[in-house]
Amino acid sequence: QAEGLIFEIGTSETTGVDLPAPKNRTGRLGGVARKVPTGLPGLSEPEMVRHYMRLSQRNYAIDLGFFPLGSCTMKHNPRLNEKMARLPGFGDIHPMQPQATVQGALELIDELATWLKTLTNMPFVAMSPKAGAHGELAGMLAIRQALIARGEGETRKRVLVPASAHGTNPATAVQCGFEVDEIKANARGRVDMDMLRAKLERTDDVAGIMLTNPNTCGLFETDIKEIADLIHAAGGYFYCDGANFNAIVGRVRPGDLGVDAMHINLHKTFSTPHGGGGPGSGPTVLSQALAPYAPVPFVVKNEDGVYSLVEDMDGEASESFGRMVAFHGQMGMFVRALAYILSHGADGLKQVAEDAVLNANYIAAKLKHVMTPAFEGYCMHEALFSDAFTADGIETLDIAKALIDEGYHPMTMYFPLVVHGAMLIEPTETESKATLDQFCASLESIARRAAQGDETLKGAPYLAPARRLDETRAARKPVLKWTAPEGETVAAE
Amino acid sequence: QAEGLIFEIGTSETTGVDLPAPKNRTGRLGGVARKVPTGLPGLSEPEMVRHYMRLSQRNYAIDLGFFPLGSCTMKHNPRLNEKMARLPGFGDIHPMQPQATVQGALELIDELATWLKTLTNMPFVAMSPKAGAHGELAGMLAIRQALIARGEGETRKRVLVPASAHGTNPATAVQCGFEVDEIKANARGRVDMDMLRAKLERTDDVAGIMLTNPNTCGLFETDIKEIADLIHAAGGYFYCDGANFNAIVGRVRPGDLGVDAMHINLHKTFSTPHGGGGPGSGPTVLSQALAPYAPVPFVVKNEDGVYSLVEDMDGEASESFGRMVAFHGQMGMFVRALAYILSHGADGLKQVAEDAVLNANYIAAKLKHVMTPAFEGYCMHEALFSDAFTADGIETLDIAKALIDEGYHPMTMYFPLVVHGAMLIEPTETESKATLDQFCASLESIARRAAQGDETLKGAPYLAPARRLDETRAARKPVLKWTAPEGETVAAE
Amino acid sequence: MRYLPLTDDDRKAMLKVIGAKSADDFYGDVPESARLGGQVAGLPDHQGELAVERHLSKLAAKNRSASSGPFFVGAGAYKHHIPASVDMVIQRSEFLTTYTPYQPEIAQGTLQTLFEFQTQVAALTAMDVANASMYDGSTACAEAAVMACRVTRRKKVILSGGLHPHYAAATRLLCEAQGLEVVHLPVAVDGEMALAEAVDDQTACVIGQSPNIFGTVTDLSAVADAAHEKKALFVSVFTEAVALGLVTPPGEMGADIAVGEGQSIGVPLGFGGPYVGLFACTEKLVRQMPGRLCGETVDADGKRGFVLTLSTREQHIRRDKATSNICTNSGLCALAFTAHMTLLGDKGLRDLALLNHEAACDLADALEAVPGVEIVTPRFFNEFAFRTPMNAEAVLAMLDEAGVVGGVRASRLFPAEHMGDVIICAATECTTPEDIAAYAAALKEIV
Amino acid sequence: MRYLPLTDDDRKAMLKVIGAKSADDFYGDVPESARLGGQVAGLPDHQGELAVERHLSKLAAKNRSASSGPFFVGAGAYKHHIPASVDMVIQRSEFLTTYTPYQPEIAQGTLQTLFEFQTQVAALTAMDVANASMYDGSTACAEAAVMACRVTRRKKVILSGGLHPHYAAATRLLCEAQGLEVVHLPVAVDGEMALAEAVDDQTACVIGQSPNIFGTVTDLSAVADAAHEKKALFVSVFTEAVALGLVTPPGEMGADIAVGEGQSIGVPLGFGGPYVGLFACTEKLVRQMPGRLCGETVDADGKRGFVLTLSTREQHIRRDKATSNICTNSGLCALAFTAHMTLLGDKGLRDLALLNHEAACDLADALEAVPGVEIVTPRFFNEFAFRTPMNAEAVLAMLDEAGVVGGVRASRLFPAEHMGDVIICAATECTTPEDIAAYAAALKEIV
Repeated sequence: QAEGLIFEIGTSETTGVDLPAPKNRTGRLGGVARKVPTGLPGLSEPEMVRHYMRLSQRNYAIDLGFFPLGSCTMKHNPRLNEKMARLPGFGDIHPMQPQATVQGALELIDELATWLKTLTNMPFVAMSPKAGAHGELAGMLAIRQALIARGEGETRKRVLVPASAHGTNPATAVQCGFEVDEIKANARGRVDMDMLRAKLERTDDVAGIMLTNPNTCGLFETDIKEIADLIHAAGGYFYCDGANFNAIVGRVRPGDLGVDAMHINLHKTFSTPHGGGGPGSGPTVLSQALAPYAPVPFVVKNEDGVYSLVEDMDGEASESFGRMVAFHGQMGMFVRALAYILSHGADGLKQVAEDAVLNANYIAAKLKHVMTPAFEGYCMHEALFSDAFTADGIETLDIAKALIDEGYHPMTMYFPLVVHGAMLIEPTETESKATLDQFCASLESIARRAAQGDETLKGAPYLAPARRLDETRAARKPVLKWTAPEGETVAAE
Repeated sequence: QAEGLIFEIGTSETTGVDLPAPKNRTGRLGGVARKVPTGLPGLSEPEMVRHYMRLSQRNYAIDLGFFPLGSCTMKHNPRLNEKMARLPGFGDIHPMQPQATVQGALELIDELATWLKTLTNMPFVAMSPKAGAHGELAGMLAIRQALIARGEGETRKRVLVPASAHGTNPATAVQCGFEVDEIKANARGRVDMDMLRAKLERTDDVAGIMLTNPNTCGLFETDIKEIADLIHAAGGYFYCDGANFNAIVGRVRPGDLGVDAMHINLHKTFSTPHGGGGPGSGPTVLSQALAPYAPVPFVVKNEDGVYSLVEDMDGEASESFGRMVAFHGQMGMFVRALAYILSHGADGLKQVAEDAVLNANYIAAKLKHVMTPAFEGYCMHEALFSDAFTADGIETLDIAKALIDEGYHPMTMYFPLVVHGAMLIEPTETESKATLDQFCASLESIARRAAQGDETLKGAPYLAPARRLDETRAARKPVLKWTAPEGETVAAE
Repeated sequence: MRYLPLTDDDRKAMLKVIGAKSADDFYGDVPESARLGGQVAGLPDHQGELAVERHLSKLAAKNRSASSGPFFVGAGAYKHHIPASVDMVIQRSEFLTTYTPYQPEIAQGTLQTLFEFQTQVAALTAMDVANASMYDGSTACAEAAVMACRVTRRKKVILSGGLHPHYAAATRLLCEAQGLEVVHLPVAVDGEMALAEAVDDQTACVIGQSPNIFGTVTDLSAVADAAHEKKALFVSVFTEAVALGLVTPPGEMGADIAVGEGQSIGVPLGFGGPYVGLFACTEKLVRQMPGRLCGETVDADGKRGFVLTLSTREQHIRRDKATSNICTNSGLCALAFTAHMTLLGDKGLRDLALLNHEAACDLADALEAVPGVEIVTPRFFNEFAFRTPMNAEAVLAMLDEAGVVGGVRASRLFPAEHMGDVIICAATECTTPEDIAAYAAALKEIV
Repeated sequence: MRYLPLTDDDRKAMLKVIGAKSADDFYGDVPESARLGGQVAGLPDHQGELAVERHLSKLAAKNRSASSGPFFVGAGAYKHHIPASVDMVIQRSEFLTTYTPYQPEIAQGTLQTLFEFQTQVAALTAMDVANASMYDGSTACAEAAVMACRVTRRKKVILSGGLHPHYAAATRLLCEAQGLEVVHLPVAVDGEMALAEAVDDQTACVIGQSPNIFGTVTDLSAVADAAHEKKALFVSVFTEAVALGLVTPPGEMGADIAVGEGQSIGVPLGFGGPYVGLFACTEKLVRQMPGRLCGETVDADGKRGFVLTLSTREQHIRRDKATSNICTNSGLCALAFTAHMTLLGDKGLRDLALLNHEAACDLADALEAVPGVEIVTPRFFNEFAFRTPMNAEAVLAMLDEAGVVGGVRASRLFPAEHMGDVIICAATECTTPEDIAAYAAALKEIV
C-alpha cells in the first residue's frame, strides 16, 4: 500500500529525460565546479508518473468531495482557468522581456486591477504581493510609509489587533516593526467596542488597526464604520484582512466601510487552486491616503493606450515604499482569477456571496440542535461551533478525525482561539444542497456520539490512507529529509 | 461510497454551461421540431467534475500499477503525446478544410506512414482504418479486391485461420464474405504444418490465411516463411494480424517474412492511450500485390513538395476497393503514435521489443516452477500458462480476481482458447524489474494457494471497489439504460 | 531512454535468471533471412522531448486551426466549443490509461460512464437502447445496414440521395463485401422522402438522413411508415448530434435503428478522428446489435454494479458467427460525449441547438443578401447549401485569401454530380456576428 | 451559473429551513450606508466559457512567447524545457485542488512529496536541511537576512554588488522595516569577494550570489570563512537552480543559509510568478527557519507517515513571536520542482547543466566574434554580460525588430549605475545553434 520514497526506488544513474549528449565543455566556468555529487535519484517516466499518481491517491481534494475547512474557502477550481493560464502568451513569457512584447500581460493585470478596485471601491491596488500574508505586509508597509511621510514613523508604533485575528496579522505587524496591542471579542463575537475605545484613549502612538471582516468567527463586524472612524480620528489607518471577502464580494464594498488597505486572497475569493499549500496571491487594495506609498512595480495605462510598468522609484512612484518581490506578482494566479471573475460577472459574484452565506446558515440551522453554536444570530460564510456539547474526554480533534471516516475533509479545528474547541465550517457557494444534507447527517451522527462520549471516536480515522499521525514525535526529534541507510552513500536501487 | 448515476443527481433544468440566451428563432426549421424532451439531466460544473473524479477512483489504470493484460499491451502512455495531440494545429482542424490549409497534417500522416512502411518493409500503408479489427477489414477487403481483379473473386472464398487466432480474425473474414477454415496448433503452440499442407491440397478456392505473428500464445511462428510460401503457391494472400508487433518492432520486418497485409494497433505498439475501450487505430501495411487496392483517402506527396489527399476513385486510386470511413482515419492517434516513435527512434524501438520480450521471459522463468507453462522454450512478449497446476474447484478466474486484491490488474484469462484455463501475462517494456519481482512474488503466493485448493480464492476480490459481479444476471434480463423509478417522468432532483 | 525503466544492470541480472545470454536468444525462431543485423535502416535514432515537441509543433503550425478565423466548414464534422472540464475528465489517468473493462470489479468508473452514455444516447435519439459507441458515424451507418439485413434476412439496402456520401461509400463497401445489394437514390438536396417510394418487399432497410448532407431537415415518419408496411427497417442517420436538441429525433419518426456521429458533443474536430459513433435501436433488435454493451447487475454483496454484457453477440465469443468484427468502441470519445452532455443537460442542449440554428439563420440572411447567391436548402438546422454565380472551388479559394474558410464545395463530396456552383456551409455557437459579416463582405467582393 | 449548484428551488427550501426570508436577512449587520441596492455598478455580467476563453486568448496573443523565436532573457528567470509529465502531475486533482496538509491522514500525498522536495533541495544545495519552499527567491533572500539577524542578534546585513537588484530591494525593504541596517556594496560584475573585506563584528550576515546577476560564478568559500571568523553568517544566493548541477553549491562553500529561485526546474516562466523559493540551512539553525517544514513520523499503526512539523515557529501558533508572517508555501510549484527533479536525477541534472553551459559558451563565442562586442563576465554558467559599442536599449530594440529577444539591459536593473552599454543574456538547453547564429548575425548588422 505504502509508496516508497523516490530515494528508495530511483537510482542516481537513472534519468527520465533524454537529453542530447553534452560535450563536457566547462571551459568558461573558471573552475568553479561542483565536487560533491547530488546523489539525487532519477526515475524513468513510467515510474515517475506512477509514483505521483499513487501518492495523489493518498490525498483528499475538493474535486473529490466536500472540504469545509473554515477560513480557507475551498471552492471549486474551474478547469478553464488552468487552461487559460497555460496559453503560451501567459505561461511562456518572461518577466523581463521588453514591455512592448508583453502588452497583453500588462493589459490583463490592469483589467484584473480594475475589477478589484471596483469591487472594493478602492482607488489603487498593489498587485505584486505573493500571498495573503504578503498582502498584509504590503498594506502595513504602506501604513508605515505613510506614517514616516507624516513624520510619525518613530512615534506611532502601536497596532490594535483583535484576539480572533489570523495569526498572520500580529506576525505581519511585528515584521513591519510595529507593536501589537490585543483587543478582546465581545459576547457576540465582535470587537469589544468599550475596550477599543479604552485602547484609543491615548492616540499619539497609534499606527492603526488590523481587523478581519467578516471576522474569523464568520460574523460581520457590526460596528465596523465606527471602528474606522475611531481609528482615523486617532490618526491611525484601518487595515482590513480580506481573507473572508468571499462572503461579501459583489454585495459590500470595503471602501464604503472606511478601509485603508485590504489584501484579497485570490485563491479564496477568486478560486485559484491552492495546490496543497500554495501558491497564493494577495493583491492589496489601498485607499487614497495610502496609494502613493504602494510598492513597485505597477502597471499604468498611458494616454496612447500603451501599458507600461513603473519599476523605478522615481516619477509616479517617488513615494513608494519599495519593492517586495523580484517581478510582477503571481501572474499565473491573475489569469485564473480574471477568468473566474469574467465567468461570474458582477451578477454572479453577488450570487457567490449570497450562496456562500446561505450554505453556511443552512448548516448552522441544521446542526444547531445537536452542536453548540458559538454565537447567536446569522453567520456569514462559515458556521462556528464550540465543543461545549461534547462529553468529557471527547474533543474537537476526535470529531474532525471521525469526519474523515465519513468521507469528508474536516472543518477547521481550534480556530478562532476565542472559542473553546472551535469548529469552523465553511461550505462555500460551490456545494449543492444534497451535499450539505449528506454532510449534516454525518456530522449530526458524529456529534451525537461525541455527546454520548463514544470512545471509538478517539481512534479515528480508521479508513483513511493513514491512521492518526504522531505529531509530537515528529517535532521532538525532527526528521526533515531522507537519509541513506547505513552503508549506502547514494540512492539505492 | 457508491456514486449515484447522473440521472439520480442531476435535473433537466440544471446546466453546467452558460450560453447566451437564445432568441428562440426556429423559422428555418420548417417545423421539423422535436416534441419529446430529452429529459437529460444536467449538473453544475463542480458537481460534474466531482462525479467523474469519484467514478475514476473506481477504475484501475496503467498509471496506477501493473496491468499485464496479455495481448492488450498495456504500456506507459507518455503525456507528451497528449500534449501534442492537443496543439490547435492538430486538434482543431477540420477534415474537410481546403488541403492548402492542412499541409502540416498531411505531412504528419505521410511521416508516420513512412515509419510504418520502413519498420515493416512494406511498400504501402492504408492509414484510415479506425481500429485493429478495422485494419483487418482493410487487409481482407484488399485481398478480396485483388482476387476480384484476378477474376477469382467468386471462386476463392476460403480463408485459413488458426484456432488460436483473435476472434476478430474469423469475424473479419466473414464480414468480407469469406469462409473460415480452421487450422489447429501443434504441440509447440505453432501452426500445425501438416494440417496446413493438407488444407492446401486443394488450392483453387483459397483466398488466403490470417495468421497472428507473434501468435496469441506469445510465440514466434517458426515456419512463417514456409507458410507464406505455401499460401502464395496456392494463389492466396498472407494476412498477418499485427496485434503483437510490439514484440518484434525494430528487430524484425514483417515484409521480410512474406506478409501481404498487416494491421498495426497503434495503441499496442505505439502507446496511444486505450481510454477504457478505445479509440483504436489500425493502419494496415500492404504488399506490392495489394497496394493498388488500398482504400481511399490516402496522402501523396507531389513533386513540388505539396501534399495532397487522394479521395476519389480515379487516377491513382482507380483500383481502390473504396472508402471505409468518413474521413482520414484516427488523426489524434497518429499524432500520439508519431510522438512516441520519434521519441524512441529506430534504436529505441528495437530496445522496446527486446525489453518487452525480456520482461516476459523473466516472468516465465520466475513462475515456471509454481505454475504450468503452456509451452516449452522462450516466449516472445507474453508468458502463457495453463491452469493444470490448480487444485480441483479453483480456476483461472479465481486467480485473476485474487490478483486484484494484491493490487494488480489480472492477466488475460481463458485466451487463447487452445490452452486450458489460459493465463496470458504481458508485462510490456515499460515495467521495472522491481515491479516484476513484486508481481511474481504475489502471483507465486496465489498460485501456491490455488494448487492447495484454498477456497477463499473463490470469493476474491475482497478489496476492490466492487465485489465479484453477476454477469449472468446482467445478460439474462439486460438492463442497458437507466429508467426513472415509477412516478417520475424526468430526472429526479 | 526515458520510457524504458530497465537499466543495463537489470537486463543482465534478468538474463541470468532466465538463463539466456542475450536478447538475441529469444529471437531464435525468426528465420535467418529476416534477422536484422542491427536496428532498422533508414530511420533516425531517439530524440528528447524538446526535439520531438519542436518538430511536431512545426507541423501543427502549418495548419490553420478552425478557431483562428471565420470558419464555416461542416459536412459531417462541426466546430463546437468544448468546456475545459470535459478535456480534464478524459485526461484523468484512471479513464485515459485503462483498458476495455474486462475486469468489472476494477472498472466500475468506465462501466458506469458507459451506462450513463447509453442512457443519454437513447434519450437523445428517442430510441429504446443504445450501445457503448462505435468508431464513428460512417461505420455505424454501415453496421446498421448489415444489421438490418441480418434482422430481416433480406439483402437490399436503399440509401437516400441526401446521405453523407462518405457514409454511403462506407456502407456500400461493407454491404457489397457481404453480397448485399445497395441501391443509392439520386443525389438530391431535399429528396429524403423518395425513400418511401423506393422501398419494396425485398428491401431490408431504407437509410435516410436528417439533417442531411445539404443540411435539409425532414420529418421522415412517412418513410418509416412506408418501410414498416413492407416489413423493412428504417435507419435514421444524423451527422450533427446537436441538431437532435431541436429537430425531430429518429425515435419520434419511428426509426428502428438510429445511427450518427457524436463528435459535436465533447469531441474536437481533430482532422476527422477519433470520433464517436452513436448507435441506437428498438428494444426488440438489441440482440442483433453490433458493438459493446454495458448492463446493470449486482455484485456479491448485492450492490449495484455494471458489466459488459450480451457479449455472446461479439467476436471474442462468437468468432465467425459474431454480429460484427468490431472489438473496440470509442471509449474515450464516448466519455467526452457523456461528460459534455452531463454539463449541458436538457436545457443546455436545447439552448445550444437554438444558438446553432440562429447563427445559421443569420448566416443565411447575410449570404442571401449577396446578389447572385441562392440558398438551396429549404429547411435547415445549422448547415445549408447555396448556389453561387461562379465556380465554387474558385469562390472558396478567394474566400480563403480573404481569411474566410467558407465551407465545402459540393463537387468535392459528389465529384460525379454537376454541382460545381454549390457550397455547403455551417454555423455554430462559435460563429460570431463578425464572422458572418466577414463572410458576406468577402463573398460580395468575389461574386 | 455554471459554477453554482444551488437552484432557485434549493435556495427557497434552504431559506425556509433557516427561517430567513431572503439572503438580505444575512447581511443585516452591514451598515446601511454600505448596503448596495443591487450588484456592483460599472462591471459586466457573467459570461460563458467560450466568451471568456476568447477574451483571454486575445490578450495572450498580444504577448510574444519565449518559445516563438530566438530568446536570450535571463536575469533571474530562465526558459527551460518542462517535460509534459510534470505538468500532468501538478494538474492532478488530488494535488491541485487540495489545501495545506492540515489533516495529515488524508494528505500523505502532498506531505510525502514535500518531504522528498526538502531532501532534494538539501542535496542540490549541499545543505543539511531545507524547508517546504517560499514564495520565490527574492522573498527567500529577505527572510534569510532577517533570520540571520535573529540568529546572531546583530543588526547589520551586507549585500554584495552582484546580488540580483530585485533581491536586494526586497531584502532592504524587510530589513529596514524591522530596524535593521543594510549595507549594499558597489555594483560589480565580479565583486562577490568584496564581502570578505566588508564583514565586521557587527555584521549579522553577508549575502553573496553565484552565479550572480551578471552571470559570474565564484567560489565564495573565502567569504564564508571571513564571515565565520567574525561570527557572522554567510548567506549564499542563486537564481538559476540548474547551475547547481555544475557549479560549486552553497554547502560546499560553507554557507549557513542557502536561498534561491527554483523556477528553472519544473516551473514555467509565467511572467514572473508563481515561482518557488528554495531555502536551506545548517542543522543547527533549523528552529529559526521561516516557512513550513514537513517531517517524518509514524501513525497509530506504526507505519511511516509525514506531518507538518516545528510549527511552533510559525505565525498560526506563535502569532507576534513567529519567525515570519509567512503562512503559505509555493506548494504546487514545489511539486513541479520535485517532479521534474525526479525525472532528471543526478545524471540528468548534470547533463542539463552541461548543455546550458555549452550553449552559453557557444553564444559567447558567437557574440565575441562580432566586432565591438566585449564579454565582461569572466566566469559564467549559462548567462553573461557583454558590452556593446552602442546604447544597449537601442541595440535590444533593433534586435527585437530582427526577431531576436536579446536579453536585459543592465540599465533596467541598475538605473542608477552607468551601465548603458551592457546587455545581460542567457542561453539554455532550449537555445539552438540557429538561435545563436540569428543573434550574432543581427548584432553584427546593428553594431
